[in-house]
Amino acid sequence: MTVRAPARGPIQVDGEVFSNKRVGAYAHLVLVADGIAERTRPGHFVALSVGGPTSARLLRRAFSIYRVRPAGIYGGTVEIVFAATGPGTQWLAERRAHDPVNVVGPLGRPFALPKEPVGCALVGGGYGSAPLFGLAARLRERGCGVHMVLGAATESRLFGALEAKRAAQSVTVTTEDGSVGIRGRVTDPLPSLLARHSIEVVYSCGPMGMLAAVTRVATQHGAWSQTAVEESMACGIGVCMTCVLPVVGDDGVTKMVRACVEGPVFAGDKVRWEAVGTVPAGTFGAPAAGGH
Amino acid sequence: MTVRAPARGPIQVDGEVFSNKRVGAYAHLVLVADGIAERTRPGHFVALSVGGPTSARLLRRAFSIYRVRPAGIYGGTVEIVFAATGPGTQWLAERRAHDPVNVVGPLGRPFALPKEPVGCALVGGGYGSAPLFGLAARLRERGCGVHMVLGAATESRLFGALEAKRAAQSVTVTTEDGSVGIRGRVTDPLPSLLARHSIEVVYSCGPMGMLAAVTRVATQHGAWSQTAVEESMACGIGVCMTCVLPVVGDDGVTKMVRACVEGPVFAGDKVRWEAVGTVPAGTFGAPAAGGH
Amino acid sequence: MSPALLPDDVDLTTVLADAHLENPVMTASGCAASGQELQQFFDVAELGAVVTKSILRDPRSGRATPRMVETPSGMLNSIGLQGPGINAFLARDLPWLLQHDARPIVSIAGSSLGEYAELARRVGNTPGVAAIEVNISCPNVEDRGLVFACDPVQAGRVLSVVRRDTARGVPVFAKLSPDVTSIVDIARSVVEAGADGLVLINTLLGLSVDLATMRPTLAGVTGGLSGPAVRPVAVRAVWQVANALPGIPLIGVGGIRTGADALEFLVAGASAVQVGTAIFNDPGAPIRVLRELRTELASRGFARVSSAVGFANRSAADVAAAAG
Amino acid sequence: MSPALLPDDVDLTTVLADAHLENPVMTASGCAASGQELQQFFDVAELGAVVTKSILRDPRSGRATPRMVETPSGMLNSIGLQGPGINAFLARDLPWLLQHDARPIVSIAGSSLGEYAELARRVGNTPGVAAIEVNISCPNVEDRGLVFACDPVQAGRVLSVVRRDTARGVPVFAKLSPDVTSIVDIARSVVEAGADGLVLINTLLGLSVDLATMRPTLAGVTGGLSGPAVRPVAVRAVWQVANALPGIPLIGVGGIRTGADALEFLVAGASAVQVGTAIFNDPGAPIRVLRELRTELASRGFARVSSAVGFANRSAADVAAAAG
Ligand SMILES: Cc1cc2nc3c(=O)[nH]c(=O)nc-3n(C[C@H](O)[C@H](O)[C@H](O)COP(=O)(O)OP(=O)(O)OC[C@H]3O[C@@H](n4cnc5c(N)ncnc54)[C@H](O)[C@@H]3O)c2cc1C
Ligand SMILES: Cc1cc2nc3c(=O)[nH]c(=O)nc-3n(C[C@H](O)[C@H](O)[C@H](O)COP(=O)(O)OP(=O)(O)OC[C@H]3O[C@@H](n4cnc5c(N)ncnc54)[C@H](O)[C@@H]3O)c2cc1C
Ligand SMILES: Cc1cc2nc3c(=O)[nH]c(=O)nc-3n(C[C@H](O)[C@H](O)[C@H](O)COP(=O)(O)O)c2cc1C
Ligand SMILES: Cc1cc2nc3c(=O)[nH]c(=O)nc-3n(C[C@H](O)[C@H](O)[C@H](O)COP(=O)(O)O)c2cc1C
Ligand code: FES
Ligand code: FES
Repeated sequence: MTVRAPARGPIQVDGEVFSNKRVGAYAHLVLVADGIAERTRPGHFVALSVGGPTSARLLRRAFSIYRVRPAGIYGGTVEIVFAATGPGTQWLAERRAHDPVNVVGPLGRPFALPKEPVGCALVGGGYGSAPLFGLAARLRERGCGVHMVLGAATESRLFGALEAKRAAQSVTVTTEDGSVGIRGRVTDPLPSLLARHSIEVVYSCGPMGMLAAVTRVATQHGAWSQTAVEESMACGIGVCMTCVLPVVGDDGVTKMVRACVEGPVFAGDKVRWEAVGTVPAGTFGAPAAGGH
Repeated sequence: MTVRAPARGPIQVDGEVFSNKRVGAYAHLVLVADGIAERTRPGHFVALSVGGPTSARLLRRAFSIYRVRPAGIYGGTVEIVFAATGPGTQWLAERRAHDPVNVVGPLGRPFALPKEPVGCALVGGGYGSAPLFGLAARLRERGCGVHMVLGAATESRLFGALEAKRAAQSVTVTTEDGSVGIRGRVTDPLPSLLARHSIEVVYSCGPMGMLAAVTRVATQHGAWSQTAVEESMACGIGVCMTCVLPVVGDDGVTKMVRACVEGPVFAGDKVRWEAVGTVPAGTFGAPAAGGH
Repeated sequence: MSPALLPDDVDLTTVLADAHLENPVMTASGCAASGQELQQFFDVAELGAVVTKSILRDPRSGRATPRMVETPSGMLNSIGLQGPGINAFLARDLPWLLQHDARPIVSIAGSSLGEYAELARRVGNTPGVAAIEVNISCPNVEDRGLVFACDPVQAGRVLSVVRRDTARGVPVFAKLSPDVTSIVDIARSVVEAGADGLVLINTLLGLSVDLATMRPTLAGVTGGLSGPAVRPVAVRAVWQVANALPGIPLIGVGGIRTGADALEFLVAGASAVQVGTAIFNDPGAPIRVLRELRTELASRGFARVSSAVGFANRSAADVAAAAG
Repeated sequence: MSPALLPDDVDLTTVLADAHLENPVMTASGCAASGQELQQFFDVAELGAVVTKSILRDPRSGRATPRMVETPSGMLNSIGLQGPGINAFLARDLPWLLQHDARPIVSIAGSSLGEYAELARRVGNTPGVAAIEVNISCPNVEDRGLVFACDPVQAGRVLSVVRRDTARGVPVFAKLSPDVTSIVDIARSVVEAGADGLVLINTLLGLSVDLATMRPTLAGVTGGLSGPAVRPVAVRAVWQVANALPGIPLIGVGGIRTGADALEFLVAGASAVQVGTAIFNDPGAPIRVLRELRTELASRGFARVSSAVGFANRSAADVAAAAG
């Protein structure tokens, strides 16, 4: 069943696996899912249902969009890169060509793009690199400098290091075990990189701790930061209120905002990173002392 | 995971699909499942888990064993024939070669075989013919006369009519819509067949109504009847008490007995067919009037 | 039952006290926000009603995260009724629903009788509100934090103030919790207190431990269990209450995912149904359930929803009468 | 938690009042008959205990069929306690268990205090019985058929007669129903009445309508919901009772399918667990759960079961203390 919607919002499509390959520790899944590509901008995500008709796993799994291809001779495709960690992602990893997978997307707010052709750093941790390639292409179209920093615990968890060479003017790789690139974390080479290339915007996608650290470096350097967060989501479309995190609004007030529709991309300096997982005092609607 | 057990009882085996083909309205599934064949006798059934690791369908599905092949160059196989009616059987119908299917079996009590080389009628309704072919082979080994009567609503639901020609001395086919064979039910040609071939044992497998009717004809004729019933089963191994039906014991007392371990094959004249789905008055342990 | 009909020939209208709805399928409170987001997937005006997330008097931040955990065929949630409060709701969300021709059923929740009364006065007198749903699964700050829904007397008090302060002609439905020894006792009490109908059921109290942290997975420790896992409990609640209080309109909710599930609730005694957690699996679920329900009714020869309502209870009574 | 251990280094013994068990994994009542059938798949002597199907004084035919219906991640059953009665049980089933070196926990059920007392006298004084589990989810014929488990006073009475008539040294466990407003109240009452421990939980009351017949699917109309679907409710019950009644041995049951599920119950406060419906999916489930539990404990550095019991409650208290 395919539900169509106005040209800009998300749609629901009965997709079909085109290919599913292992890439290091990850799976690279290409789905034929008409209509998604045309609506996608870098930073959007899709939500896939898992387990088929007999599934006990009702909630969709969210994945950043790695690449899209609009319908041509073949149907339009959407690609994701994921780690098979739990039952849903394991099920996805076992799908073969022509297996059905229902897709809802594109979802969320994409990365904001600079109006001027400024220097940009794109920082990805693990599979968090995936959405940065589409972003890199868009930025280059606008004449921005594109510098990628890709990090992971170890080589097999690094995604896209080769592709990055084509996508970016410079590529820096870090691994925590030193199996490839610089031994350490993405934030280690970042300060000198920001200075060297006069970076004005730092984009990042990866674990929450990394996003917080990258934001700190960017802010110290005086750059904007755009972070794509990963919060546990039940609906992905804004109706359930499970995916919230404390974000400071333009009015200076902290609100619990939905990562799925007001994110997943947030200005890094607006996220109360230290308070994620809590409702910090003073949050809009927070309980008074002794209250609910 | 494979749990081994003493040589005669059921075992649990991680099976694998060898082939899965459509035959008329049914699916014919061949599973590689070592150890089942050696233990199987005609009338036994297997219980298959459905839906894979993310399944919301916890209960196994029971299927009569159609054929088995002991381990040789390839692993031992077990074959079933089934109608894809609900979610579990639909899932099974979609399995392809090499897909895993967990098997518990062989389960239940097989058909009792006559000690003497007497004339036997084997009556199958729909997929209920499946377990009769193994039985036919065993009976012929013992020098029994084998006469098959296969019936169904319509041709596509008739199973094994061709194979029956090799398996039996005579084959009679009935369909309710007359699309092939005699228009009518298996009980229509049965009385004359029983007389013609001096049948002493009537085996039957199919819908409950058919089993009741076949038993009636057999009893009138003075033949023994052996019926394989199909009761809704949660466990298939005798521990849950869901699969009961009222059966008269040797002591003349009706008891609610488990179809999965005390059946599925019962002497037809011992089953209280008219009372299936109830606890008839006088049943062992039945509530006194006004009781529980 | 009569022979099959064409789906389009089925009269889907349903009557819930003074509310006459085009069809019996609604969203469940808290699973559809206030309708805007679902409008991207289908036209919410096509539903029998849109039940809003429970509205509180004051803005509320809700609980810390994690707020949800997936469970077999269901999920636990502990949102903590995050919302902007009644002012923002009346200023922004309700007008949106009315502009889009949706029938809004406004769910209200409070932590004292006074709050419920205030919400009833404000919501229950705003034109366009099709009905009020009273979520009583909230702790009563005036009574040691005991949940209103768990005590027939307290539950009755809430319904009597809400009914008192809501305009005539706007039905008031009480939404009951299944976490009680006798849901029939609670149902009877709120109906005597003035509830015009009942919504059955809210979530079941559950808990999950995260083996990675060795702590309860939810920041709120316990949470509400919903989804297909709870459907048999919800159908049982509808069945019991339909038998105990014939004639009281019931709205069934809990694990509805398909038109067949919806029909199960109708024949068990519900005059309407709500779709909740299934929306997270399929954002088009409410409208799909409606379409499938129409087909299910037609194929069984039900010319109208009202013929199906309570059919299983009636046929059960027939069987009992024939046997007795 | 300490660094990982080897699975074989984990001390699996667990103490439930006067019952010292080799390990904390049992079968759930009614899901393993009296052990014989499972012996085909694994040696029941390797389990901590085998809990028998609830035994009644007199033989009972049970209800008509259908007795079960599959539901999402669970099932409903309405067996009606079919069984041969206490005489046949003591003559045949109990000796079999003892001959096979199994530790039998005998579940008893009755419809009056007198029946419970008689069963306690007979079972509770038979050598080899490791403990008695009292199934109180039965209608009380002397009190308008109200279920004992739903009323703290009646539930307490049952436990006091059973404790009175059972030999010292044989622990008596009360098995509670989740279908109550406050399971803690029932727990407190049966513990005051003499229960040495609690089994949490029995099935939830549910109903399914068969859309083919338009009648309740089960001949018994309502049935008990079990399986992974109910696990969050069971874990919640264990958590609540463990916090309210520290020191009372708890046995967790409801939807356990894996060693991780079993560990979830232990860290929520249970000293042992039972595997029920999962057996229908996998006849080897109890022994597999035991093996997996051993690995789960080892990988988390739990050197003994007792270190894991209630760990999530303790760490929750630590978190609260650190925060407060
Ligand atoms: C916006 C967004 C983008 C993401 N992009 C990617 C990606 O590109 N590649 C990738 O491998 N993963 C990505 N994730 C994480 C991915 O959604 C989870 O790994 C996946 O849902 C886990 O499902 P499971 O069945 O394997 O695990 P389970 O643990 O069984 O999942 C249970 C539930 O928890 C949720 N959940 C579990 N882990 C996470 C997590 N890390 N983040 C959010 N929800 C979680 C699941 O969605 C599900 O509802 C993204 C998450 C979000 C929110
Ligand atoms: C001893 C025995 C032998 C059988 N042999 C065959 C066979 O050779 N070929 C074949 O096609 N079918 C056979 N059946 C019936 C088969 O088990 C059911 O068709 C199947 O379980 C339906 O599963 P489902 O998921 O498609 O349907 P669902 O309706 O989703 O099943 C739900 C539950 O009801 C049970 N159930 C549903 N229909 C039946 C039924 N007719 N009999 C028993 N349980 C049922 C299922 O096992 C499951 O637990 C046999 C049944 C038994 C008891
Ligand atoms: C995330 C979530 C939020 C909910 N919020 C509310 C709420 O605000 N008010 C309310 O009455 N019920 C609330 N519910 C309960 C649902 O309305 C419904 O009663 C319950 O989930 C069972 O239905 P379902 O299985 O279709 O979801 C919520 C349920 C979920 C899953
Ligand atoms: C078929 C069946 C029969 C049961 N019979 C009994 C019983 O006789 N006595 C009892 O105390 N509990 C009985 N139960 C309840 C289980 O012991 C257990 O408490 C419940 O099923 C939850 O655990 P599970 O999800 O692991 O099955 C039965 C459950 C099932 C499914
Ligand atoms: S995931 Fe539901 S609101 Fe964000
Ligand atoms: S199916 Fe469980 S006893 Fe027969």
